[in-house]
Amino acid sequence: MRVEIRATAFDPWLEVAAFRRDHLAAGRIGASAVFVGTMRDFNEGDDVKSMVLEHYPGMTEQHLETMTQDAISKHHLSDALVIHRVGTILPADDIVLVAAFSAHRKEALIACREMMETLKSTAPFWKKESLASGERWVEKNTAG
Amino acid sequence: MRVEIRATAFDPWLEVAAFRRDHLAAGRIGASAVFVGTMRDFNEGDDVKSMVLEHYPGMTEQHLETMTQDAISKHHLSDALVIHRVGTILPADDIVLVAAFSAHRKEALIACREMMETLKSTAPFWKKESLASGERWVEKNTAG
Amino acid sequence: MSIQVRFFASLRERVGHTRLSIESADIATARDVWQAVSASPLDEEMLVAINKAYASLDKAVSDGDEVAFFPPVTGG
Amino acid sequence: MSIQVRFFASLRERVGHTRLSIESADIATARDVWQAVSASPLDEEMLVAINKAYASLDKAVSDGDEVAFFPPVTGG
Repeated sequence: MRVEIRATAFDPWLEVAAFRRDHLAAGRIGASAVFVGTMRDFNEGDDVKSMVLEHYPGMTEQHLETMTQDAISKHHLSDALVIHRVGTILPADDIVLVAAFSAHRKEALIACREMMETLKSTAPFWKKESLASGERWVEKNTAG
Repeated sequence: MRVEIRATAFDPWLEVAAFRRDHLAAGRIGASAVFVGTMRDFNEGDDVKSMVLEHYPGMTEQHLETMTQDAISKHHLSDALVIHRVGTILPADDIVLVAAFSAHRKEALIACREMMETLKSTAPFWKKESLASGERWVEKNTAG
Repeated sequence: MSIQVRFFASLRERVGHTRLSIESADIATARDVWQAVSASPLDEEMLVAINKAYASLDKAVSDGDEVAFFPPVTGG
Repeated sequence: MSIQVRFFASLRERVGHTRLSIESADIATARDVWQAVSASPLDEEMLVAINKAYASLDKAVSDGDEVAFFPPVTGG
């Protein structure tokens, strides 16, 4: 299991490739389900120039680690990887990566989606957007 | 939309990165949902040494293209990518990549899973495994 | 009527042919095509495609059609 | 009783503090902590964590605890 909070840009596809190579025994996994969330240059009808992502150091990591460990146990995953950006983020930057690895496809697909929903609804992160007209806090995440 | 049948090994993570870079407008997509199916070195309790994947040239491509186009329309995806190996495959080789891209996460996650289920249950591919004891056709895919 | 017949995977091995070409005036449906190439009935779970699209055994075939028979698919 | 209080995101801006340290004998629950730092009631949708784990407003706090208040989360 790996959970990481990043203050700098990352390439989610390189991360997944490296994680599979370094942490998963070749030939043992049949399924990799990956979700990547990326910053859009629009939200709720407005152009967004940049964003600041705040978190609760200590609580956020602990929360994501428990979530990931629970998903591995519940779905009998081979392993799982979560990376989340914080700090100043620009449009087209990747914000979050959730990857689940298992022998069969069902478990990885369900776990990946469940982890994303848990992360969106409960992980302590907050977004503040910069628009042409000023700044605004994102009020609430949409349902998945 | 891109659908490809490959007779040689491919790196699914490089393919996704290249597709996003070349086919998707930066800042317009918020969600990438990706599934990768990989050859295991075991199946139904037996060690598998290699596998041959047969397809129906013409029908398989057409089937995958219709499936992908339908998913894009139904789920309002920004775009989608499907790559599938054929020919001789070794354990740890990636067999299939299905990727769905959308503005919001729900659509990409649902479309990726639906495309995988459609592909597994209806796309004309057949697997023949090589075991220590000889060859066998895989009889049926498991439900997703 | 001239029909191109194709077989895939385990069914190809069992029939012993990859392709056959049949000529007959007595063929109306995909089921007739199967009966023209095999003495045994087609297993229930086998699949049929006419001109590279899934079809039922009772679907009508036309002169020049390609009719394929194959087992349940196992890709992905 | 000594409590470390933290605020995040829009609530941090509204309260005007990132951290506060309070000392009081009259504090039993997280709700008491909020009342010790603000005159207005805590909005219903606001969230509470005690020692970096989610808790209800009525959960008891102990000497030395860290109590955090923040709005609905918007990560991912």
